[in-house]
Amino acid sequence: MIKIIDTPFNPVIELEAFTKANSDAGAITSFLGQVRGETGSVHELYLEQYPGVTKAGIQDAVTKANTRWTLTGVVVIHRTGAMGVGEPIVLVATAAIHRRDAFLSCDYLMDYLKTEAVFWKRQTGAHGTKWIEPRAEDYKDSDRWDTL
Amino acid sequence: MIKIIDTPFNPVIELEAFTKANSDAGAITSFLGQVRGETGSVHELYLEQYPGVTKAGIQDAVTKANTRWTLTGVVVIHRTGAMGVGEPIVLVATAAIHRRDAFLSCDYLMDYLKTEAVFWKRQTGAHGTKWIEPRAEDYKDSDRWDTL
Amino acid sequence: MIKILYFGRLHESAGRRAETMALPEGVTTISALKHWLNTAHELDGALDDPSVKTMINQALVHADIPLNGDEEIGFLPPVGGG
Amino acid sequence: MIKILYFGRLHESAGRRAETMALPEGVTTISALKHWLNTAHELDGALDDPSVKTMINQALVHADIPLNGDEEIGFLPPVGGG
Repeated sequence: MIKIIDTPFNPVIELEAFTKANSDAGAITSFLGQVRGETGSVHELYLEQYPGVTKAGIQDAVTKANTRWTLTGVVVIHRTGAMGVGEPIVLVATAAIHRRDAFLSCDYLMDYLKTEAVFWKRQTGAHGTKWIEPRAEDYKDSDRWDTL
Repeated sequence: MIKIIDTPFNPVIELEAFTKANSDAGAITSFLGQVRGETGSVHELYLEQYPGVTKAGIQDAVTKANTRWTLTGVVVIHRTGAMGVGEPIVLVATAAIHRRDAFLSCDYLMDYLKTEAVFWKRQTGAHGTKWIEPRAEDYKDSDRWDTL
Repeated sequence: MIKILYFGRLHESAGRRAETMALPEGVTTISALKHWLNTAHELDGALDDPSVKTMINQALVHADIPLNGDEEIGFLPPVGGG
Repeated sequence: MIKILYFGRLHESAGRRAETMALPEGVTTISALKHWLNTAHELDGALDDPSVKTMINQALVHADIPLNGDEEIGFLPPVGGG
């Protein structure tokens, strides 16, 4: 299930539903990304999507993950709009029979979401407002998967 | 925080507390292990610890994780005693400023818990009761960390 | 009517997130439309920047495609993930 | 008194998880105790199996350590994680 929403979500409630739906999975890995304070300098993160295109890209990454690993369930929830420090941005959870499949697929999907997903990101902080470009470090993470 | 308990725990409630305590972390990775049905053949999993020794070993792994990665929080909850199919066995959650630190430390701790932790495991299923030896696959996972 | 969408920093440059219009007179291809919009919105050539991708009906285009006048056209600065 | 703990499959072989006893007469080291227990509980040498580790006061021992008679002694089959 893929949800892109412009209002706050509760990651714990989402994980509870996912865990219930995958109670026979054996292994569930989740990742929660929250807005970081960056030593107090960030006040707001704003994310913009291209409705349709952004979701299709995530769906494609989920399909690739399902092809590469044996999964019993995947959930991706991604916020858009304006978020304050500490607010959830993204939740990815993967369920599998085997632990490695759950870990690797969750890691893979997060790399996609943090580097290639169709989002534009604007940060407002003590030094004003700026659009954020991808970090070289994120590209390196994503490159890891080409050699698997 | 490390808890070894012989009664069922609710991973969602534990994760909620952990998430609240780490709301400025940026990245939270969690892994939940549940008793697998193995196509209906397992009825019960029984885990035995050596009180004191088992926890000291986990504490040592957590200390190593804290040395290797920059973490803002770690929680390990491990069941002992008799568990039915679908019951939570283990929950590990790690919080960090950066995504890679959260993923790698959670993966590392799970490898420790699944291969080296001081537990004895007895499985009861359609074919009777047997004590489980470590799988070669698990040792391979654990070996990965020696080369990092 | 064509629908034009400006994403990320482009919506600030263009002063709008979206606009709907008939194809301007004499504009029959995507490259001609980009040229027209660069001028009309004083974008200083931003739409021609090689880092800006163009989608027609939500599919990336690289060549100079003819337009019917009923397309959804998106202009995408580099995406950086969420 | 010494406290002896049998873990995993050993508690089934020994028919008990734990026992408390005075050091048997003539038994002054861990290897002598293992020999005595193997016989007393008909363990068929299970405690001497190289895969079985011995802990004295929760620390692994490899050598033949003298016993005071007040230790906690654990016999641990191979651990397999949780």
